[in-house]
Amino acid sequence: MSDIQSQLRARAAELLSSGEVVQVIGWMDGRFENQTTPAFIDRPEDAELLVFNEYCVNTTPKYTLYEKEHGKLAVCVRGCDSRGINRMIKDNQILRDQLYLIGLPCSGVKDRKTGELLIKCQNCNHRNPVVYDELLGDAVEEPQVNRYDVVERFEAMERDKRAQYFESTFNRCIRCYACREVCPVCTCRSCFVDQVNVGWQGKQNNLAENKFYNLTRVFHIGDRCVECGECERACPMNLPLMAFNRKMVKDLDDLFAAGEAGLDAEGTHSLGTYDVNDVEEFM
Amino acid sequence: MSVVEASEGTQKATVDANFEPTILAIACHWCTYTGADLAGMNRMNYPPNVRVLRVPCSGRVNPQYILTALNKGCDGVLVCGCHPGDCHYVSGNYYAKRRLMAFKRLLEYTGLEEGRLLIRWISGSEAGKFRDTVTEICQTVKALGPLSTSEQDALTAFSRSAAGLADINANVGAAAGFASAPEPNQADGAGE
Amino acid sequence: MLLAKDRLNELLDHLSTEARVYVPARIETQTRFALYSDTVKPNFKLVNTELPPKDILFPQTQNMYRYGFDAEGVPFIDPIHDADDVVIFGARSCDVRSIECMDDVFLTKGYVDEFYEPRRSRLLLVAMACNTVAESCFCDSMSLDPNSAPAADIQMSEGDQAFEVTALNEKGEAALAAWSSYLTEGSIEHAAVSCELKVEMTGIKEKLDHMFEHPIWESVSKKCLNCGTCTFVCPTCHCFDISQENRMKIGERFRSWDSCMFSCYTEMAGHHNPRAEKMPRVRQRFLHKLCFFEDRYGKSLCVGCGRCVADCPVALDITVLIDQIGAAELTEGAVHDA
Amino acid sequence: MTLEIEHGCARAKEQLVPLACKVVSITSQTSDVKAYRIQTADGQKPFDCEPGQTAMFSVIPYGECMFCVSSQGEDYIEFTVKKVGYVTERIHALNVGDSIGIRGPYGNWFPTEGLKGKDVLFVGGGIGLAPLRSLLTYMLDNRDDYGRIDLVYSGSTRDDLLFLDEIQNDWPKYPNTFVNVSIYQASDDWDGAVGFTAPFLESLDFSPEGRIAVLCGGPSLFRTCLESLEKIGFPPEDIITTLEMKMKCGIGKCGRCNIGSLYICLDGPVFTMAELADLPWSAH
Repeated sequence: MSDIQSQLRARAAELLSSGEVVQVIGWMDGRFENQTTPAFIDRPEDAELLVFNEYCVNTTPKYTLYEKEHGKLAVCVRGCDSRGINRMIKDNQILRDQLYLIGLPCSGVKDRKTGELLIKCQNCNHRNPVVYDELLGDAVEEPQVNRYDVVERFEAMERDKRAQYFESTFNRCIRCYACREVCPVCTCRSCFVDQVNVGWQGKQNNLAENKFYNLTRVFHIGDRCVECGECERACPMNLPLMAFNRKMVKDLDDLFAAGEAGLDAEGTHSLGTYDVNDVEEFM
Repeated sequence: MSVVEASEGTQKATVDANFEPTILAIACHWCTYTGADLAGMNRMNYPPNVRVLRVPCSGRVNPQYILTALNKGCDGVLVCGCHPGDCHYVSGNYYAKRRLMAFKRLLEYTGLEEGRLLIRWISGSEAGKFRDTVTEICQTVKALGPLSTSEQDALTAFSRSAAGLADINANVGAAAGFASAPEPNQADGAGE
Repeated sequence: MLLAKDRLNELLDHLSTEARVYVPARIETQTRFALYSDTVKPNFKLVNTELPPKDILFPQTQNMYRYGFDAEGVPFIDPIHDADDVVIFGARSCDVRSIECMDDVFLTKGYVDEFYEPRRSRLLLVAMACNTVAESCFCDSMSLDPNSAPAADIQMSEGDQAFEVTALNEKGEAALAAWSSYLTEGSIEHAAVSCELKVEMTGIKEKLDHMFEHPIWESVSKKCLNCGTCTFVCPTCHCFDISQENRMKIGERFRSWDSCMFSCYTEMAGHHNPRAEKMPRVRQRFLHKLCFFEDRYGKSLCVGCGRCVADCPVALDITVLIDQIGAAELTEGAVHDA
Repeated sequence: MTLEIEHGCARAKEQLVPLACKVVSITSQTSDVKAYRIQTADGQKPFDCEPGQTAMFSVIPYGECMFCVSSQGEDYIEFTVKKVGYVTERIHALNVGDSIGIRGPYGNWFPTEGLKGKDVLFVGGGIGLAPLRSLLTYMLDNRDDYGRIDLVYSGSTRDDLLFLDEIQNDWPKYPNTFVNVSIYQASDDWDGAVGFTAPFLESLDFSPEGRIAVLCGGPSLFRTCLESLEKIGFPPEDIITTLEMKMKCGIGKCGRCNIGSLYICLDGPVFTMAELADLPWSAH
């Protein structure tokens, strides 16, 4: 990986000094050992700060939304990031030609404290970027995983126990909205949560409101979720958010053959369309 | 965070025989609402627990309506619209179908009992089906009992005890934006 | 005085009969101050809990009053005062200091908050000296001592077999007198700890006074997501919103934690928002922590607990920021008196 | 001569829980501004307050809004409310006799003592007259204590001018009291001055000597008139203004009206421009 890192630094410096891009979005070291933090490099000499290692936990796509006003951006993308970028292009959040995508094959990211592969990476089946302008290093082998493992375990539970488990999950939510803010799919200009006077979402933190927030969030992104798992990683309360997202993804795939989101930048999403031959269960 | 950590299931209190559920029926204006009207004109009897909320189209039913109803005092929700192919707006109910199929699964996955959310296509001429559907969801929910009280906050409990259930029942249709509800009267089910 | 470790639960059982006792504990994936019970036992290995104890005095959602119309149509407004005797057992020095900060906010400047004060006055605050520190702890840089918390009622420190218990004020003495059957004479040697993470705070406040329009805010705010994690896990963040919920003819007005990171926090009628962008919000938070609060109440609002450092999803680290401020140059044009 | 403005005044009887009150009269000022007189449920004045102080108006099921008490009488207080958002829309839907909640008074007030014997120039536009009016009516009630009073007031059209009848017919009757009103665009129903507030103010040629300016208006009016006043020669310590921020608690605790080390609700809203110059704040 250190090989890729030096290539990345060199390319970032070239892109910046040639003026092709105004900024490179990647990662740099944080204060603690094995900690990284998002980096915004706008001077060629700062390209040395860029790092790429197995502790780059943050995803990059969401930042393009804020930084695109400055000009063309170079963005480091792994599999999950690239799917997020595709999804944002599809959602008309950003244009493909505003971006220069530096593809980085990834072999999974680790938790800096435990050294274990992050949960989001254990269930990953797209380690190589699906879209890029150039790929640094060689593509890695895509693992065969059962992404729906967690969902299936929950589905196999008795309803009472599952209800209790999720009730406790919602109870622990502090509604900091980190899951919303990191999500490349959560791009509404005015989120229902912020429409205070419309009154969708009450400000109180209780089971009913927390459930309302979480289920609305899941349902709103479920058909477009790129399964990057960043919401779950960002959650300061460590709630199993992907257990909800994946449930939506799984159901939509089972019912409408929705497939995986963000593999390309064309087409529509499964709840934004219909087919007269859809399964019928409400007769 | 593992699945097995979830502790033992709750002891479900035995359902009170006098429990009267509150059901929100969201009905599409063009078919189901007309069907409900017809049921009224035909003097069909159906349980008075249901409050009808008229929407232009089942495609207009925001899943948040269902969540809000369940959060704020309803024990069950019925969503009805035109049969596929009959939508006044051509395709609204096709969208609704996809959406509600996924949403129902999500709700039940997170713990809602099967039967508390019912979705049916009922046309303007199917007065009998409307009556049967309303009766069905009322019976199911009555058997299930009140929606677990922990899911409703103290204010609902207070408002029920303070204002009295009868008062709430008499007013629920007119309040909280549930306007244009037909009188939940046993004798003539619906009427404008 | 000493409290033998094997008598700890007896003492807590006894206390629980008279008051609500909160202890640091792990609740599934979360560590927080939780109500002591048969299933919730104190865990002092948690250096500091992920969630601070502030919600005991200042709940995330606090109902203030109920209003509405009674059966005769007469309007009523009934305040809800629901304070109980509460013991916070095992607060760290940072959490004790955070309660001092909250006291400044809620009890001074002319108004004694009618919902905070009853809870505060019925609180017995038992501090626990730290035996170890977490990597993100930096309280001793913020002029705190992880080994003692002078503002608590009782100071405890942990030995191998027992806790040493010392009353720090009259309330603490009265409490220890009541606990006497659980205590024995003696003392233990507490090995003082200090934080590994150090930041240099000298001159930071004075520098920040002139850094309101410094370009540093633009660059530090880039990675911020504007989620509310830092403010909600912060033991001293005390901003709140007032809102209401209605059912039929009655309703409840409550206050709930709010975050200066959210755009709707300052949005006024007509959509005018003085802090509509990410940068002014980030600047407001850090200036309030490190500068404004000190101007107003004479102490820093950052207590060095390190919770925001540990929990920020993008590692926007206040200690790094302090270092950057220390290194920043006050260039011409970037200077604005704060 | 420096004006002493008190800051950090804690006078509210009701901190967070409002007093049950009722609307006793509503007068429509313009198409989107109405004035509300409020009494307690048993017909008393809710509280006594100084000119410039604010209070929280609580439309019971919908929310609370902070307003300046625009005037007061023996047994009522009056608010002037412009329909701009969610809660003010609900306020405009109120009828006489409706129950509401009031808590206050909050914040500091105009320096009624410090202004004694001085000439005062009021500059305002549109709804900005509401807080000015509280001070102006107070000064008119105690006319002998103060020097010359001038009002420079503007609105977009004739229909946007508040209390026009009072301004044109009542106030000039007081001794040594002058009003100057302009509208932004000429129209058939207006025979007075036409022009934006700032140039209109400059054209009137006020001397800053022995005079205090009191300024209140929307962001653009505020910025331009402030420049004009400075151009005329008013030093910042002789310009008084009243600030606005989103407020929730009113008692300096909830945090959102924080500017520097101050809370507008508790330490303000009345400041001199000299005091504001020290704050990390820009006239947005």
